[in-house]
Amino acid sequence: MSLLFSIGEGIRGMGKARLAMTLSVSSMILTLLLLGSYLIFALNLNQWITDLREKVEIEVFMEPEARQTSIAQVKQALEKQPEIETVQYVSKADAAKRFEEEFGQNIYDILESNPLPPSFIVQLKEPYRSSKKIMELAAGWKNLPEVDEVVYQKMLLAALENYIRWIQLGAVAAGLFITIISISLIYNTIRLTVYARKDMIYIMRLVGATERFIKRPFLVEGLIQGLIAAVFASLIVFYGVKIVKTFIYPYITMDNRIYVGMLLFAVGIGFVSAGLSVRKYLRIV
Amino acid sequence: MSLLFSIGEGIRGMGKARLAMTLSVSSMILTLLLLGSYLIFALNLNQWITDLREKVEIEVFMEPEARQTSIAQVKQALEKQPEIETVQYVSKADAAKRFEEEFGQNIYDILESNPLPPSFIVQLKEPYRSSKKIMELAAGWKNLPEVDEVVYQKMLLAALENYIRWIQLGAVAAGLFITIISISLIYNTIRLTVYARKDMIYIMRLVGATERFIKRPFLVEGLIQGLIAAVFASLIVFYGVKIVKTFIYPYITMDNRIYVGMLLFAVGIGFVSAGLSVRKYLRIV
Amino acid sequence: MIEFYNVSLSYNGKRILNNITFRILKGEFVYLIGASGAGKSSILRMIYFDDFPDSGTVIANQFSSAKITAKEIPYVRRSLGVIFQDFKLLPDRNVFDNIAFSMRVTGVKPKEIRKKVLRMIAELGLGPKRNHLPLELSGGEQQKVAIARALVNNPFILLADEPTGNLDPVASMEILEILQRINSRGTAVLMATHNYGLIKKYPHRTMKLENGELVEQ
Amino acid sequence: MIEFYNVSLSYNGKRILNNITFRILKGEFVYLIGASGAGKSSILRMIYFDDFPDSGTVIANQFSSAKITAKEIPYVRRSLGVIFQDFKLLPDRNVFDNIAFSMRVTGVKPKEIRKKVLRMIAELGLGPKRNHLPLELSGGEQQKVAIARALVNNPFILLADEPTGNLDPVASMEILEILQRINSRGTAVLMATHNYGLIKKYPHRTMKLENGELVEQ
Ligand SMILES: Nc1ncnc2c1ncn2[C@@H]1O[C@H](COP(=O)(O)OP(=O)(O)OP(=O)(O)O)[C@@H](O)[C@H]1O
Ligand SMILES: Nc1ncnc2c1ncn2[C@@H]1O[C@H](COP(=O)(O)OP(=O)(O)OP(=O)(O)O)[C@@H](O)[C@H]1O
Ligand SMILES: [Mg+2]
Ligand SMILES: [Mg+2]
Repeated sequence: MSLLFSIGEGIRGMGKARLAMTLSVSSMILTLLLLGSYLIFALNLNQWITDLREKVEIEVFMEPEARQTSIAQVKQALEKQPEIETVQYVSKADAAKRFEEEFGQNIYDILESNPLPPSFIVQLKEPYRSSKKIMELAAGWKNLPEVDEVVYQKMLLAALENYIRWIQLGAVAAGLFITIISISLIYNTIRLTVYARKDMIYIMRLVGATERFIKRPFLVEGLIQGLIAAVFASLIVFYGVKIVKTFIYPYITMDNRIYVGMLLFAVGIGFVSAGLSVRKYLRIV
Repeated sequence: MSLLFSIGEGIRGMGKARLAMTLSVSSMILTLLLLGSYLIFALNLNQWITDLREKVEIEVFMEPEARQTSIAQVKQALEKQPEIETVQYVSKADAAKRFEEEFGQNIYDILESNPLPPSFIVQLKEPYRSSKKIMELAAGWKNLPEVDEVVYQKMLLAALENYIRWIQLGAVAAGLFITIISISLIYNTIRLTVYARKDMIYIMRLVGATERFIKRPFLVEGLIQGLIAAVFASLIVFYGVKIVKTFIYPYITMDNRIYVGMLLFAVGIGFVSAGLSVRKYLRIV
Repeated sequence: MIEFYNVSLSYNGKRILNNITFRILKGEFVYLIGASGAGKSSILRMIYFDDFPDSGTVIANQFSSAKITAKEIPYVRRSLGVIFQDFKLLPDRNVFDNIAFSMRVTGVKPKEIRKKVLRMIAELGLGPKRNHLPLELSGGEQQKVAIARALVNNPFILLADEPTGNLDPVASMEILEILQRINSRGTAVLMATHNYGLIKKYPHRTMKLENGELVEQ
Repeated sequence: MIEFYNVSLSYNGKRILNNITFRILKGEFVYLIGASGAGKSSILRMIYFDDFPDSGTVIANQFSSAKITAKEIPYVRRSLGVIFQDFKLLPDRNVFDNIAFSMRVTGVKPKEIRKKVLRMIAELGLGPKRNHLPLELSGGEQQKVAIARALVNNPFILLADEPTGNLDPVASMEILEILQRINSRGTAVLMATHNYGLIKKYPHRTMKLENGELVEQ
C-alpha cells in the first residue's frame, strides 16, 4: 500500500513538473537513440565482418598432370575435414579461363597444350577462418597425393585480421564511450529535474517525512521516465530500421535484444540517477 | 556599461546556481566530446578512403613481343597525360615473376620462352580515380602503338565506389543525427537550468525589469557555458588524440578546425538555447 | 493617479470583485481593509498589471488596463513601489543587491545606486544584515528588505500589501512613520492591512472590501 | 516536554542567543515575543531540530539535541506541529493534499486522513479553496493552510511562528480560540508573535527575547 502510494506520488510529481519531465524524458530518448543506433551499427558491422571473412579462400593446387584418382582422393580428404564449409573443384579448363581473365590472353593462342594445374577452392567454417588455423591445415594438405602447393591470400587475410582487430577495438571503445556519455547525460538531466524541486524536498523533511518516504516517489519517477523514454526510443528505432531497410539498405540486421537492452538500460539508469540525485538533498544538517 | 553589467550578472548568476551550471556545462562537454569524436572519425574515414583509392591501378598490356620503341612511345604518351600520378613499367621478366606468385609455377619450367606481355601500371591523380574517367582514358590508350589491352579492377573499383558511397552516406547521416541530438540535448539542459530559476525571472519582471534586461545575463551565461564547455572538451580531445596517437593508432589525422568548430557550435547553441529558454518565462500575462 | 471604473474580477468563475469604482489622488494615503480573501491583494495586482480585470478599467499612472502593451508594463512598474505580501525577494542576492535591483533595472548609475541603497538600509536598521541572503534573515528582516526595495526608487505611488505582518509594534510604527514621511513628500500610498491599531494611530481614508464590494469608511 | 539548558546560538560568529534556559511543561501555553531578529524563529527551529545549539542542550519530546540521530529526526517532527512563519506549503499540491501530507507521512489510512483533513478544512473555513494550489490562495488563506497542517496530526506540542501575521483581527481571534481549545486538551503551545493585542486578550505565560537573553514577563 505504501508502495502503491509512492507510485501514485511519483506519477503525480511528474504531472506537476510536466515541463521538466518532458525535457528530461526527451533527453533520455535522444540518448537512447544514440545508444540504439550504435548497437545497430555494431551489430551490422559484425555481420559485415562475418560476410567478409566468408570470402577468405584456400586454393589447393594439384600437379599440372595429376591423375584423376589423386584428384578424387584429395577431394574426399578435403570434404571429410570438419573445418571445411565448401570445396569447389577448378579443372584445367577452368584455370585456362581464369588465365585469360587475368592476363588478357587465351592460353591456347600461346601454347598448344594447357600447362595450368587443376585446383580446389576451399572455404572454411566461420570459427576456423584465421591465419593460424589455415597455416596448420595447409601444412597437412600439402602431403596429400600429387598436391603441389596450398595457396591462400596470406596478405589479404593478415590485413583483414589486422583491420578487423582495429575496427573491433574501435567499435568497443566507441561503445564504452557512448555508454559512459549516455549514463552521464541521463544522470545530469535527472539531477537537474530533482534540483528544481530541492525546496520541496526540504519542506517534506520539515514535516516529518523519512528519507525513504521522500525518495521513493522520485525512484518511481526515474523508473517511469526510463520506461517512457525506452518505449519512445524503441518505436523510433523500429520505424527507423524499417525505413532504412525499405528505402536505403535492405541488408540491415536487427536484433530484438537491442530493444530489451535499451529498456533495461533506461529504467536502470533512471532509477539509480533519481536515487543518487535525491540523496544529496536528504542529508540532514 | 549596461552590457558590462549583463556580463557581470551572467557570471554572478552562474556562481549562485553553481550546481546547475556544473551539471549543464558537464553535459555540454559530454555532448561536445561526442560531436568531436564523430568529426575526428569522419576526418580519418575520409583519409582512409583517400588512401584506399590510391590503390586503384590501371594496367596497360602491350603485345607480348612489342618493340622497345613502341614501349618507349607508350611510356612517353602516358607520362604526358595530366591525369596521371605515376607510371610503372612491368617488363616480361617482371610478369614472369608475377606468374610464379600467382600460379605457384615457374613459367620457364613449363615453356622455354616467356609468352607473358610487358605492361605499365598506371596510377591516377586523386580527382580522376573514378570508373567513368578510367573508362574514358582506357579507350584512348587502347589506340596507342602495340597496346594489346587496358585492364583495371573494374569490379573492385565499382565495389569500392559503391561502398564508399554507402559509407559516406552513412557518415553524413550519422553526422546529422549526432548534430541534431547534440543540439537538442544542450537545449534541454540549458532549458532545465533556466526552469529552475523561473520564479526569479517572475520576480524580476514584477520589479520592472524589461525583457532585455532579464534576458541578457542568461544569454551571457549561455555563451560562457558554451565557452567553458568547448575549452574543456578541446583539452580532452587534444590529449585524447595524443594518447591514441602514441599508444594505439599512430596514423590518426587531426585538424585544428575541429576545435574551432566545437567552440563555435557550443557558444552558438549555448547562446540560442538560453535565449529561447528565457523567452518562455518572459511572456507577460 | 489610480482609478478603478466598474472593475470586476473572477477566478475560476468565482467573482472576487464586483463592479468596483474608486480613485486615489496624487499624494493621498489610503488604507485597504477586508477579511482574508476579500480581494485586497487582487486589487493591488491589477494596479501593477500582473492581473487584468474581467470587465471595467484600471488606470495607473496614465496607463489603462485596456490599452497597455507588454512593452509598457515594465515602465509602469518602475514608477510604482510595491511591497509584496510574500516579499518576493530574489533568493540568490543579498540584502544590498535585492534593494539595488529595482534601481539597476532603471539604469541608474552605480554610484547613485550605492548611495541611495545604503541610506535606505541604514534607515530600516538593516545595516548589519547588508550581505545576508534572504534565507539568512528573520521574517521581519525580510519584510524590511521588501519595504526598502519598494521605497528606494522614490515611486509616485506606493502599494503596500500587509507591510507590517511580520514586524513587532515598534518596528511597525517606524515603518508607518516612514510611509507618512514619503507620503508628505507627494507619494500616494495604498496600504492593505489587518492592523487596525495602526489605522487608529495614523488615521487616513479607509476603504473596506466586503463581499466583493468596496465600502468607504 | 521542551527544555533548553544554557543554549547559545551564533550565525557567522554573531551570537543570537546567549545561554538561554527554560522549560515548557505538558499542556502549557507560552508566548514568545521580541523584536524582529531577536531569535524567536531560531528557538523554534532548534526545537524541531532544523538547527542545533552551539553550546547547551535542547530537549524536545525526550529527544536531546546532543544525541538525536538523523534517522530519529523525522519521528520527532511528526510529534510536533509547526506553523512556519513563511508557511512552507508544497507549491505543487492543493490545499487538501498539503494538509494531508503531514498525515500521509505517518502512514495513517487514507480514509482516516480524508475524514480528519476535511474536518480541519471546514473548521478553518477553507472549504471552497480545497482544490486551490498555494499560489491561488490569498496570504491569509495560505496561513490558514499552514495552521491546518500543523494541527491535523493532533501534535503533543504546537510551535506557532507568527501564525496570525496575515490574518484579519476576526480570523486571528478564531485561530487563538482554536489554539486555546487544543491546548485545553493537553497540547502544549509555544507561539511566537508580535500581536500584543492577542496576548492581552488571551493572557498566558510570556517569554521575551532581548539582546539574546530570555526574560519571563
Ligand atoms: N490565481 C488564483 N486562482 C484562483 N483563485 C485565486 C487566485 N488568486 C487569488 N484567488 C482567490 O481570490 C480571493 C482574493 O484573494 P486576495 O489575495 O486578493 O485576497 P486578500 O484580500 O489579499 O486576502 P489576504 O488578506 O488573506 O491576503 C481569494 O479567495 C483567493 O483564494
Ligand atoms: N542562516 C542564517 N545565517 C545568518 N544569520 C541568520 C541565519 N538565520 C537567522 N539569522 C539571523 O539570526 C537572527 C535571528 O533570526 P530569527 O529568524 O530567529 O528572528 P525572529 O526573532 O524570528 O525575528 P522575526 O520576528 O523578524 O521573525 C536574525 O538577525 C537573522 O538575521
Ligand atoms: Mg493579500
Ligand atoms: Mg521569525
